[in-house]
Parts: sequence; C-alpha cells; structure tokens
Amino acid sequence: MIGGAERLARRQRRLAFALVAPAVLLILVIYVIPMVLVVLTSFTDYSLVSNGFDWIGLENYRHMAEDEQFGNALRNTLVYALVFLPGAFFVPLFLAIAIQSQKRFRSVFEIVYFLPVTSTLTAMALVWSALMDSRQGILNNVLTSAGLPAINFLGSPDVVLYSLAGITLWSIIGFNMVLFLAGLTAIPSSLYDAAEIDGASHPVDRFFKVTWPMLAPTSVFVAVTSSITAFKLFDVVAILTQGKPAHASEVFLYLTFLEGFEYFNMGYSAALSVVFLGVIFLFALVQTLLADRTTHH
Amino acid sequence: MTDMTAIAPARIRLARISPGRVLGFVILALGAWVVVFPYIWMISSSLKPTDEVYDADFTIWPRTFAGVQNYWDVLVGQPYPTFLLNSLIVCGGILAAQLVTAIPAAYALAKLRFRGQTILLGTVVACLTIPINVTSIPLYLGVVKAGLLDTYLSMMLPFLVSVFAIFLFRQFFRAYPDSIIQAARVDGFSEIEIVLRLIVPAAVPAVAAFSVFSFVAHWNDLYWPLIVVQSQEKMTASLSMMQYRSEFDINYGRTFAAATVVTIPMLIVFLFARRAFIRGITMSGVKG
Amino acid sequence: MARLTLTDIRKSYGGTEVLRGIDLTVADGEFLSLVGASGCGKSTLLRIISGLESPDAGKIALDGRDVGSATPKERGVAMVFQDYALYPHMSVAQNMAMPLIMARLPMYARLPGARWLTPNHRGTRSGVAAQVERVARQLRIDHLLDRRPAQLSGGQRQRVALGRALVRDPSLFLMDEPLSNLDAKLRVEVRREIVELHRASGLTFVYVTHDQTEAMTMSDRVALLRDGRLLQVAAPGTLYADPASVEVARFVGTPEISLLPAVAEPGGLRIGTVLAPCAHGLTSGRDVIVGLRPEALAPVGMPALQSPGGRGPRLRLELAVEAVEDLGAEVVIHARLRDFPDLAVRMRSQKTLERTGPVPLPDHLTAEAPLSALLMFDAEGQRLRDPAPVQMAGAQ
Amino acid sequence: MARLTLTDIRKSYGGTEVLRGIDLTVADGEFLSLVGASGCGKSTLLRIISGLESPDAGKIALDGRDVGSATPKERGVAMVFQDYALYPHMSVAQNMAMPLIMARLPMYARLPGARWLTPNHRGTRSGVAAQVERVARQLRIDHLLDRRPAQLSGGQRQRVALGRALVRDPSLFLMDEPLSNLDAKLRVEVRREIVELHRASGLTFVYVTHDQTEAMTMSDRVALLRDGRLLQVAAPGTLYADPASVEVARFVGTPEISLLPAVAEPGGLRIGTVLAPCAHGLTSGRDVIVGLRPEALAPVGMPALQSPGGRGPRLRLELAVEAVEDLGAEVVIHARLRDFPDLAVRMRSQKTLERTGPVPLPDHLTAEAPLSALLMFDAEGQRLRDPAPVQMAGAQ
Amino acid sequence: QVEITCLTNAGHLSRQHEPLAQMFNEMQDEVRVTYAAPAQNYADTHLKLFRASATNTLPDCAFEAYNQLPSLARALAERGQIIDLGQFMETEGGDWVADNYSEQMLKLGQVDGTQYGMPFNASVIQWYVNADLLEQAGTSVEDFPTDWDGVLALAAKIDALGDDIEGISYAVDQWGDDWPFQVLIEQQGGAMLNDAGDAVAFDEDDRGLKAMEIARRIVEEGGYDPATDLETQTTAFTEGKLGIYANSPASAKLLQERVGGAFDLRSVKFTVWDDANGTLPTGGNAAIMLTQDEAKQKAVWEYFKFLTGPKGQEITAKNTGYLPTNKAALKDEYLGAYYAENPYFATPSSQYDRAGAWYGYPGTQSEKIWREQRSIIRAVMLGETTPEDGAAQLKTAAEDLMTR
Ligand SMILES: Nc1ncnc2c1ncn2[C@@H]1O[C@H](COP(=O)(O)OP(=O)(O)OP(=O)(O)O)[C@@H](O)[C@H]1O
Ligand SMILES: Nc1ncnc2c1ncn2[C@@H]1O[C@H](COP(=O)(O)OP(=O)(O)OP(=O)(O)O)[C@@H](O)[C@H]1O
Ligand SMILES: [Mg+2]
Ligand SMILES: [Mg+2]
Repeated sequence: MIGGAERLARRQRRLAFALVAPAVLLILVIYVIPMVLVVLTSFTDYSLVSNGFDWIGLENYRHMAEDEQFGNALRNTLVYALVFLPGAFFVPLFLAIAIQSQKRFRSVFEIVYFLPVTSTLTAMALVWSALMDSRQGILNNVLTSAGLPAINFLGSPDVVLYSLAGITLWSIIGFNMVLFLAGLTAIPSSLYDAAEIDGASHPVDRFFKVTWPMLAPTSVFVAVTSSITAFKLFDVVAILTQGKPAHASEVFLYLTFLEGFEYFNMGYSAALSVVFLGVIFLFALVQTLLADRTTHH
Repeated sequence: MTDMTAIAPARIRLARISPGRVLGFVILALGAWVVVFPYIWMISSSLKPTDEVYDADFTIWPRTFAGVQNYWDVLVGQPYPTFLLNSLIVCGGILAAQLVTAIPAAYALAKLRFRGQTILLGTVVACLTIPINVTSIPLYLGVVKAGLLDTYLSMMLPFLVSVFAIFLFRQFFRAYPDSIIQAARVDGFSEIEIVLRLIVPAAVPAVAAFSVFSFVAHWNDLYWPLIVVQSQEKMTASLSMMQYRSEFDINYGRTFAAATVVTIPMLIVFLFARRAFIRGITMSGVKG
Repeated sequence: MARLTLTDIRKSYGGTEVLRGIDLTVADGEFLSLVGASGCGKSTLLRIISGLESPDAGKIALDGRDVGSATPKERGVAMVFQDYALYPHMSVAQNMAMPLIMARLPMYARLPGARWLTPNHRGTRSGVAAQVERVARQLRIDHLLDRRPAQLSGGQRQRVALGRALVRDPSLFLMDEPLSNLDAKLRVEVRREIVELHRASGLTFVYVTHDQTEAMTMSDRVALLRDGRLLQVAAPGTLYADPASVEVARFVGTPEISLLPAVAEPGGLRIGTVLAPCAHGLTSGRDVIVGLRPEALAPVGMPALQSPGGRGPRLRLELAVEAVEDLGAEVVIHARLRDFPDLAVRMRSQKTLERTGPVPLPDHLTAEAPLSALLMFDAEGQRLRDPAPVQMAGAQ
Repeated sequence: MARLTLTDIRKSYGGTEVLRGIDLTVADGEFLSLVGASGCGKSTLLRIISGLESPDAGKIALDGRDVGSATPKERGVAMVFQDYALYPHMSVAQNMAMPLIMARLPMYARLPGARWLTPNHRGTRSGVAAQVERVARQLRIDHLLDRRPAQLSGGQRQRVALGRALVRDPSLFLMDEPLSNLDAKLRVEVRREIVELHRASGLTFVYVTHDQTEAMTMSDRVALLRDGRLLQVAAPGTLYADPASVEVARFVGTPEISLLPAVAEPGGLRIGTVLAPCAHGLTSGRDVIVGLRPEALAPVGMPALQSPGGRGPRLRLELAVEAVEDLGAEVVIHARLRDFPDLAVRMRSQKTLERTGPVPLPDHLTAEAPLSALLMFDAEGQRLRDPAPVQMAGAQ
Repeated sequence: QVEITCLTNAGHLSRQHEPLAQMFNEMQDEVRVTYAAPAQNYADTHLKLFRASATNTLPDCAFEAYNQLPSLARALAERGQIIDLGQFMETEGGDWVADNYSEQMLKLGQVDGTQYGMPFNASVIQWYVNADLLEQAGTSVEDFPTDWDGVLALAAKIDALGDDIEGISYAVDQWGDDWPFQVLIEQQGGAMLNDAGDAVAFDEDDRGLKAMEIARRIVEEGGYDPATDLETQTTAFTEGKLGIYANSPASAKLLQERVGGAFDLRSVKFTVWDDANGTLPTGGNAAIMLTQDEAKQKAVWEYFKFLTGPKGQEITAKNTGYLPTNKAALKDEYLGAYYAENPYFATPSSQYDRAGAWYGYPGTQSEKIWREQRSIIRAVMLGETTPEDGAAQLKTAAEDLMTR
C-alpha cells in the first residue's frame, strides 16, 4: 500500500518534470545542441564560403599555438580584465557606501548611476567616441584646459583598452552598485552598534570590521558576474574600434568574431569559442567555490 | 542653561560625521555629472545640425536648432512606430516566454525533488557563461532550417529561456517558507495550484527586477537582430538607429536623435520599475 | 470529531531513527500536547499524522479507519504552523476561504479569474464567504477580513491561522508550536483563546510545544517525547505530581525539581548527612535519587514565608542560600546543602500578603519538607513506586 | 563601578516624543531593569545611555561626570544586544577580542593583515588573547573559542555576547532584551547566569526587557516605562505588592491582578452586591478601583486548595468558574462574579502536596480574600494610599 | 506586379537607394522594389550574403563592393546562385551598352570574364582641401602641386601654421580594407595581382617598397599623425584644423554638410606618380542579381538599368559625390551643367580615365590579409618598421593567406 505522503511525493515528482520540461527543452535547443555543434565544428575546417567540410581533428587547436593573434587577443582580454575588474568592483562599492549614507538624495543618485545600465550601449558608445575624440573631444578639452597633455583615447594602442574599460565601466557601475546596496541593506544595524560600542567608531574600522566582511557574499557575486562581463567584451569593440589600432583592442570574443564572420574560418572560430568557454567556466567555478567559503550562515 | 549643555553633544556628533558626508556628497555629485554628461551631450547633439556636433567649443544649446529636422527624420521620415512596435513585440514576447519557462523551472529546482535535478542546475549555471556570439551560427542555421527567418519568433528564439532568470528565481524561491507550501497541501491545494496561486504571486518582486533586466538587454541587443532580421518591416528600434551610421556617411544629428529616441523608453521603464527592481534584487539575495 | 490512533509509528531520516515506535491514542475531543526538547521528533510526528510525511512503519487511524494512504486533504486535518504560514498575498478572508474553496469547487472553477466565468458556482462561493464570516466573528477578526497578513499584529495573524484551520470543520486539529512567535504577554492571552476554542468546538487537538507551561495549562493530557519514544502520557497534574521518571520530573515544573542522590539504609534514605526516616523496602546500600519539588521545602522559623501544606514526618535540610528571586506572589530560593555544596536545591514559598518590601534572607537557613512529598527514583532514573517511598501512615 | 544619573532626558523622532523627561539614578553595582510594553522607548533610552544616540535634551552622568559628549568607547559602557550582534565572520575569540583590540592597538595595527606587519604589537595581542581566555573560562566557553557564531547554539552565542561585553572591564553593563531569542528552558538558565555574573562582577547593570518575570527575578530595582515616562522605580517586591498605579499593578504579576470597580460607601467599599467593610476615608459615592492579586483569593470550603495567608476580616465573592489551569504546583482559576458577569477575577492556589490528579472544581464557588490584601486606586488609576484602604486594626 | 528585394548597406540605403527606389516605384508599376534590412557596411553585406547563400535565403539583388565581388561571385557561381548579367545586356541590343558604359567601368563588375555585377557606385580617391589654410600657407588651390614632393612640402608648410593645425591626412593604415594602399601601388602604374589574379604583383619594380616609402614620408614630412583615428581626422578637417585630406568622393556631400560655411572647401585631383600609366583603384559597389525566378530576374534587370542609367547616376552623384558609372550621365542635361556649376563635385569626373581595378585576393582570407597589412603599414608609418621590411612583410602576409 502506498502512503498518502508517498502519493503527494509522487505527484510532486511528476509535477516537477512537467514544470522543468519547457525550460529543459529550450535549454537543449538554445544552448546544449548548438554548443555540441560548435564543439563538433571545432574539429572541422568548415567555412561558410566553401561547400562541405573535412574533419581535421585537433588541427584547429594546434593552430592556436602558432597563431599570433590568439596570444594577442588573450593578452588583450587579460589586460582589459585587469583594468576593468578593480573598477567594476571598487567604484560601485565606494558609491554604494557613499549613497547609503546620503539620506535626502539617495534615490536621485540611485537613478542617475543606474541610468547607463538601461541605455543602449551601442548608442552610447557613439557618444563616448565623440567625447573621447583625441582632438576635439570634450574629455581632451577638459584635460588640456587643466594643463594636462591630451590623451589619444581610442587611437593609441597603449590607451585603447583603458578607454574601452572606461566606457564599459560607465555602463556597468550602476548595476554593481545596486547589488552592493542590496548587500549593505542586509547588514543588521546592530552590528554597527556593536562595533561602535566596541570602540570601532572610526569609519575605517567600521569598514574593515563590519562592512567588508559582511559584504563578502555580495562581493563574490559581483566579482563573478563582472569577470564574465569582462571576458564577454564585444559590442563596444565592434562598434568603436574593430580591434584597431593595430590589433591593440582585439579581445578574445572579437577575435572569434573576426575568424568566423570576417575570415569565414568557422572551424577555427568554433575552436576559439570552446577555449574561451573553457577559460571563463573555470574562472566562474573557482570564484563560486570561493563564494562557498565566504558565506557564513 | 540646561538646554545649552544638552544640545551640545548632538552638535558635536553632527560635526564629527559631516565632513565625510559632505565629501561623499561632493564626490557622488561629481560622479553623477560624469555619468549623465554623455546623455546631455547626446541630447544636445540630437538638436544640432551635423556641422555643429563636433564643434570644438561645445555648447549645450545648439547655435542652429536642427532638433525639429532630426527628430522629424527619425520619427516620421522612417516608419519608426513600426520599429518601436517590433521592439516591443520582441522584448515583450521574450520576457513573457522567459517568465513562463523560468518560474516553474526555478520553483521545481528550489522546492521539489526529482531525478536529474543537480544536472539541470549545473547545466543552468554553466549556460550562464555562454554568450550568444558563440552559438549564433548553429542557431541561425536552425532558424533557417525551420523556415523561421525574418519572423518575430526567430528574433526571440535564442532568448526564449533565460538561464539567468532560472538562477535568479531559484535563489528567490529558496527563501520562500516551506511551511506555507505545506499549509497549502493541508488546505487541499493541488501541486500545480501551489505554483499558480502561491509561487507566481510571490515571485512578483523578482519578476519586476528581472523584467527590467530582460527588457533592457533585448531592447538594446543588436547582434542577433542583425543576423536574423531580413526585411525592414521587422527592424527593431535599436537596429534602425544603426542605419544612420556608415563609413562614408554619418548624419550625426539624426544618429543622436535616434539614439535618444531609442534610449528614452528604457529610461521610462526603469524610472517606473526602479523601486520594485531594487527590492527584487535585495530580496532575491543574489548573494547566494 | 475524531479519535486518533497511532500504532508503532517509526521514521528514520538517513541513518538516524527519529521516531522509534510511537503508540498513542487521542480520544475524541481531547486536547493532547506533545512536548519534548528541540529535535526530539515532535514536528515529524505531527507531519506524519497530517499526511505530509509517510511513516516508515506503523499505522495511523482516525476513528478506527486506517488513513495511512490518504493525502492531508483527504484526512480532513487542519494544521496551524509555528510561523502561521499565511498566504502573504491574499487577504485574511481569502486566506481563510482557501481550504473551503479547495474542498468545494472543482479544479476549473479555482483557476485565477474563473470567478467571473463560472457563475454556476456563485452559490458555493457565497456559502464559503458566509462560513468565513462566521468563523471570523467567532475569533473576533471579522473587522480584519480585508487586510493582508503583513498588516496584522502577531496575535491577529495567529488568530487568522486558527481561523483558516477552523473554517472547514476538520476532524483533527494539529498545531506545531503556534505560540512561539508571540511575545510573552500575548502568548498568555492567545493560550487562553485556544483553550476556549477547544472547549467550544469540541474537536480533537494535537498540540506541539516545547514550552512546558503551555502544555501544562492547556492540555487534557500531555505526551512527553524524548529520543523518538514517549516517556509518559498523562494529565498535566499527574505528570507533575507523579512523574514516571527523572526525565519527566525534570521537564515539568518551574523552577526545576531538586534531585538528591541518596542511599537506602534500614532506617530510611540517607541524603548526605541526613537520614530521611521513610519506609522503602529497598535492599540496604542501594543508590536511589530523591526528588523534591521546590514548593515542598519550607524554611523553618521564618514567619514571613508560608509553610507548605502536608503534615507528618519531615525531612530537615541545612542550606546555604545562593540566590533569591522575588516573584511578587512568591519567593524562589536557590540553595545548596550546607555540607554537600555539590547538591543544589530550589524552594519556593508563597509570600504573606502583608509583605511589600524585598524578603531579607540569611546566608544560611534550615528547611523542611514532609516525607510524603518525596519522589523516589532508581539510579537509572525510573520511578520507584512499588515499595512505597514515604511513610503513608503519617500522611493526611 | 559606576553610578549612572539621568536628568530629564528627552528624545523625539520626527514629531513623536519617545522619551518625555526621564530622571533616573542607578546606584553603583545595582541591577536595574527597564521594563515596558513594546515601543515604549526602552531601547531608545538604553541607546542614549550607551552613547549610540544623543538625547534632544537632558544630562547623562557617570559617577557625577557629565558624559553627554563622550563616545560609547569613551564612556566605557558594554552592551549586549537582543540578537547578540556577534560578528558572523569572526571566531568567538576574535569577537571577544574586538573591544580590547580597538582600545589597545593603534589604527594602523588594526588594518586587515597588519598582524604580520606589526610585530611590535605582538605583546599587546598576546595580552588580549590571555584576557579573552580568562573571560571565556569564566563563562565556560573556552572550548568554543575557535568556532564561528553560526556554529554555536543560542545559549552559547548569548554567552559569547556577554563575554565580548565583559572582557574590557566596563563601567556599565547595558543589555537590550538579551534573552528574548532563547527558548523557554534556556532562558531560565541564562537568566540565572546573568544574575550570577552581576553578583560576581559587582558592576552596574541596566537591563531592558519586556518580560516581567525576567525583570522581577533578576533585578535589584525595576523601572517601569510607559509612553516615554517612568511610572515607578522600585524593588520587584515593592512593585508587586505596592504598585503606584493600576498600570503598574497590571504589568506586574501573572496571572494578572483582578481589578474591580467599586463605590465608596460609609460602611466600606461596594463591589457589585458585596460590601467590603473597610475604612477608607473617601467621600461617599466616589468611584474607585479595587485590585486583588490572584493569590489573595481562596475558595471557601475546598480543602484540596490551600488558603492564602493573612488574617482579619475578609471579602467574600460568589464566582462562576470559567477555566482552570493546573500548573502542577498550583492551580489558577479564571472566574467571573456571579451576579456581574462583566467582572473577571483570577485566583491562584497552591495545591496540597498529596494531590496528583486533576483538581475537580464546581461551576460555582465562593472565594474569600482578606481585606488587608485589597489595593485601592482612584478612578484615574492612581494608587490611594493615604486614606488607609484596609482595616489595619484587624490585620496582623 | 513583381516585387523584388535588394540588400545594401546602411549608409547607402538612406542617402542613395531610398530616393531611387521611390522614384523607380513611382515611375512604373510592373515592378515594386523594396529593400531588406540593411547591412552595416560592405563587410557585413558580404557576410550576410554568404550566410544567406549557405542557407539559400539570398535576396533578389544586392550591392557588393568591387574588391569582395570576386570571392563572392566565385562561391555563389559554384552553387548556381548568382546570375550572369551579360545575357541581359545582350538582349538590350544595339549600342545600348556602348552608349552607357565604358569598358573600364564594366570591367569593375566582371569576375573571371563574366559580368556578374553592374557598377553602381564608383569612386576614386581625391584630395579635399581647406583653401583658407592653403592661403595662409601662401598658396592657392589653383596652384595645388601635381607631384608627391610638392604635396608633402605643402603639407609641411600648413602643418607649421599652428600647434593645432595638421598638414595632411592620408590614413593608409586605417581604412576598412586596403584601398589607400592599392592607391599607392596603382598610381605608380602597378597592379596588385598578376593578370591571372593568382599571384602577388604589387612588389614588382619595387612598387611595394616605394609605396611604403611614401607612406613613411607622409608622416615624416607631411606631418600626418597615424595615431589619430579616422573619425578624428575627418573631424579635424571639417573643423578647419587640417589642410589636405584624402578620401573618397562618396564623402563629398557629407563633408560639405559637416563643414557648413566654416571655410572654403575644395576638391582636387589625386596626385599620381606615373601620369601615363598610373591608375587609381575604384571603390564602390556593383549591383548583383541573385534571384532564380525569371520574372524577378527581369524586374531586377529593369531596376538595374534604372539605377545605372543616366537618371539614376545623376541622382546618386548629386546625393553623394560618387563618380557616375554611366557615361551618358555626364551629358549636360544630367550632370554636365551641374558639374560646371559645382567644381567641388566635378573632381571625380575629371579622374574618370584613372579609374582602375580594385583588387581582392583569391581565396577566402582577403579580410584577414588586409587586416594584417594595415598593421604592417602602420608600423612602417610610425617608423617602427623600415619600409624595406614592411614591403617584404606585406608580400608575405598576402602570400601566406591567399592560398587558403
Ligand atoms: N526532512 C528531514 N531530513 C532529515 N532529517 C530531518 C528531516 N526532518 C527532521 N529531521 C531530523 O529529525 C529530527 C527531529 O526533527 P523534528 O523537526 O521533528 O524535531 P522537533 O521536535 O519538531 O524539534 P523543534 O522543537 O526544534 O521543532 C531532528 O534531528 C531533525 O534534524
Ligand atoms: N531611529 C528611529 N527613527 C524613528 N523612530 C524611531 C527610531 N527608533 C525608535 N523609534 C520609535 O521610537 C519608539 C520607541 O522605540 P524603542 O525601540 O525605544 O522601543 P522599545 O521600548 O525598545 O520597544 P521594543 O520592546 O519593541 O524593542 C517607537 O515608536 C519607534 O518606532
Ligand atoms: Mg518542530
Ligand atoms: Mg527595543
């Protein structure tokens, strides 16, 4: 005989399958099958241009080793991430803390800083390219009128990654800030009281003894999502620099785009994608494992 | 006398914290200026004739007012209402599909036990990292095979399920009290009714937060529409904006008028959904 | 309206046995409390009764009918949860109407919006509304029917939860620590209301709590659970005065019973240096435990504090006072045996009505208890009843 | 080690006055409880004392020294919070060391990682560790020093919170409902520990609670706060037996005091149909309120229930019994005046030790109280003391 | 009524095709022309067409850049997806072809001898000049030097006018493909590839090296700053901060709009080394027919005839500045009078006989070759690589990749 609770449990299982079915189906269609195809493609010399293709085994992967642009793109991506990540992390953190302590203008600031998140980055990239124009751009006008040398934001290979990071930062800061604000709100105020009583009344102490450790889970989340964003950099490059000047802004995803869609080396592009996903996935995994260690509840 | 001494400590405390506050405010205000300046520049440029946009001495108000012309070109000179409608249909359709698929799946992942659960969750998390750039070709080929090219469905297809939504809602539902679900079972709810009557209403804040995300992301998406949109009737608002830009021929005033027009609906969406959005973020405890 | 019979209920989670064979009958209309320390399996047992959980073994019967394979809905049980588990987005009225809607309307008529499409069920719906109204009036929450749970105070939420359970005339009322989220004052109030409700409804109640005061004040019988087994099932007074074991004795009563190790001697029981001259029939030299309720002891020669009742031979102890708690109506004294500082005793005495100030107490005092008040346990903690521990001759 | 003096403390939030002039002195080494209903301003007052909040007006002095402009650190107060407010990311040892680290190390040595860069402070750090160790041993949590708060039980967390407050020899110990998150059994236990701690340390304690039992059992004096004003500050016994107003009387004591409206007549006070023959010196026809503690009433002719103390003339009431709660050691009866069902009274009686089963009670009974036990209040609720309300001649 | 759909890129759609299609649709009612959602640029058009070819979803007609036409046409011809326009030209009969198109022009649309495309837009590079700055430098547009030495010397003079004034902009290293590099080769009378189109020929007679030497001189002597990006250079010119600016006539209209009345804007024939044999690569795009449906093919042909006819070319030239691909369009009734009145727009027509081939490499990797070469050229211009090494690298880059 089957117990009543058993019947409930069985109904729940059936329901669970029904509930996840649409999502599972779509995930298969949208992610899994295409990914399998991409992986398969990476073992071929498929190109859109010629008819048919051959299996060439690991040739595409071997080719990466000798492909200068592969190393270059990897380097560019890492440099970009190294510039972008601290900005995407500490600036919003600072903003969130500063906004948190503002009573009156809090919502105004919240709105303003979140604005870029809602805007079309491709449209705003045009604006930024105008602002960053090396001669007539407002940014350089400000710099030169302050007696500083003008900066060739998008035209100099040494600067271009920083400029792109700046633009992307502008567009993402508000989002991370809201995440941090959410994290800050969740810190019980009695902890600050306790810190005050314990003598940790200096803002620096308050930050290091309470705010920072209590924000750890939020921080990991922000770090993970921001890293993924950093590695996924594409739109701004495609619109603003197309990898110029001289490959200096060719980041990884843009390289896969170039190989696939400009040079029609679909197989190689697929191999690059596979490597890309491998790296990004490892990264996310490591950070998520870290996250487990930092949660304390 | 007593009053004097009594009020003093309050003053002292105020004085002690205010420099930091004021500094914070100043920095915030400066930052805010940096953040909004591109918008000011964009709107200002959208009112200018092409030859003024790049003038070295920037003025917020144009010397020659070309706003009427620019906006006329954008709003009337092209079938902008169609583009807008396309964007709305696509974004709305995507959002609806994402909610319909994600909420039940997330509930099952959060509160029910079934075989393959861990694998599914793992897959969801793994898929979070896959950008559309990587899968676009197989997807495109599939869309063509299915004869869906240049349809709304093809424009929505890669986004019909959002792994991010599943992840977000799962976090959210995990915090939903088990006892309420049990109470419902005792009250005689069928399992599906638990989803419909309890979980869906409870998801409202998370839905609000996610909706802003989803809407903004797909409103602004260029990559996929560029691939599947074939005819002008199916062009989205943000695609239409790009058509003023080419290597030989940029009409700046009109480009920025178009950019403004494309940006504003999202601003409005956010302004209205802001509270719900932030609350949703806070409640879903993305913190893990 | 139902008699609940549990036969040898067992349940394990993973490797750990949470319930190890529970046999229990709750009479029709009885109020039974299930008490025990945290984690002892109270909630699990309740969930098994409700049908939310299946036992690994054992039978559950309602009025003799086996309901093991019935879902919660089919068993017709009502359950009130510790956190009330109200549906947060529904009004009080909707919350209370839910079980009825679920029971009386067919699936299609319950779908969102179906209200307007199924006019044929209008009658049912208005019947539901009337029933909700009736119960709400009974619980004095009829003015709150349109509010959301978030707009209610703790006590009001509690009443709504009760109302939701009540509306559908359940056969069995299950409550899982329903008062623990209320503050002290409110708890006392709602406690009385539940008792009143039980009396008025005449339903069978199974009430889980870990608060002995609640269990003692509300129940017809109390079932004490520990490590998955029932230690004793009895009326509150019996549990207090006639506990089956040391564990039961310790669990019931505030302040806790004083437990003193003693040795059986021909002339009585030796506690420290004192010999309690009571007949016991035990082999000489056997170790026993003597239990002494705080109110059994009374200070000698202190007219400020009333002496306890009971006559006959007495046990006299010399005490070192450690702390005094003045509760207004009574005084609780924590002390240790003068010569055996390891042995702690507690005593409580009603104060005379005339005293208003604090009760001054010396560091040392002598206290007496009637031998008839002594409870005797063996070294394992089981009650020793058979060889009557007290000189019954002298009593009464 | 400190005497706390508050003079006319006032505080408003927005438009609402939360504290309306508090004058209070807490003697050196005294344990003072601050009680009152939720929202009455207890926490606010405590936070003002601690320096976390500034009063709008008024003076705060420690040992006569005005500390109004001092930070919490400078005031040297220690505070224990309702939710303990332990730092979840720090070990118990680190939690407890915090106040000392803050006091003894300079800023740069407190930064994260500075431990390795500032070897010159190693001495200070080991001093801190030793102190923490000492306090931990005292609180019996020395085996937990390496755990995180999340790995501790409620009682253990509570002790860590106490430890953190203790380590640095505060001048004043402030506690804001520190027991309300503990379960009933544990609450009693920790309560005793805090009292013990107070005795052992000899420090001045200000203890906020809304639980009257806590306040009554722990304190030297209790301050009853209501609507931002102090109603009465007195020893627990005094508060119970000699309340200044109806509010105080109602707040203290479980079950609640019975309050009966009465009218002054030449021959005594008329309560319903009964005339209590007590002298009162009031103008005839004046409305008063008579308070009767539950233990003052005793059933007549029921040998099963002990009679209360006190002699002299008695007030006799005819009652309709509503509910009986058997608490083991005593019985609480809820009843109404037979002819005036609006008037509820409660009575409690100690049970004789010999009774084990439930106490059978008739629906109706007659109960008596000594006139000396009557408390008299005017219609506004203020205590009437001056015209002695009871026939003192007959008493004692 | 037959409906046909064409694909072009965004910039061309709004300025040229929309007015033309509208006019055509109004003129007759057998054919109705619509445009697909535009590609973003030439490369995107190319990509879209390949994608569509792979999935058999090609539009009825499209506009493909000359340099990418060969690779596209060959691939599509193999799949039978592109139509030879020669047959349609024949049916027109008589002198129709000769009346309208020059051999040279038609050649731009031929791949391996087959006329796959009708030249629609054509442009050869030209100088834009800020006459005000020239005047300040003590000369005038009329005296604009005809040799490179003179141009570079003039640029140096202008450059010296002020800190924020630049002399010349010739972004050999930056344009979308290798157009400006081909200019430097062809103006020497050279070719990028051999006649068979399967081997690199730009290094013959050291033309590659010489091209690199000029490129370097443009920086060294002319004061061109390769570090500024294209956008900035254009803006500098339209803001009056740049004297001599090389660009396609396609931008003539846009530049005029952007300059407004800020200074005296002129255009001048481009400088060539070898006046006799020197040509200039012709930029622009050809209309190609992709539909398999015969009725549609007819309709498309009708539309092509209109587009590349005198009226269509007149409108195109006026709207943009492009060189008309139709001889007849130069008649007075179309553009003749207009050019006489607007010398600024007439420069392209004065370079009509210079219009040379615009090469693409065989194989599929042209884009990649160009990208590589741009980096190399940039290095040369910056002085990081010697012109000799640069020239060698250019050749290797091309040869390495053109086989794939
Ligand atoms: N679903 C489950 N899976 C595994 N173990 C469980 C589960 N439910 C309960 N347990 C375990 O069974 C034991 C009894 O749990 P139960 O909830 O019945 O205790 P309880 O008496 O209600 O305690 P409390 O007073 O704290 O509510 C506990 O040790 C608990 O950890
Ligand atoms: N920071 C604040 N801003 C505005 N109002 C406040 C603030 N802090 C407290 N209050 C208000 O002051 C009143 C007293 O609050 P307080 O916390 O002192 O009450 P309490 O006696 O501690 O109550 P409880 O027993 O619930 O803790 C309340 O009405 C509360 O809403
Ligand atoms: Mg439980
Ligand atoms: Mg409080």
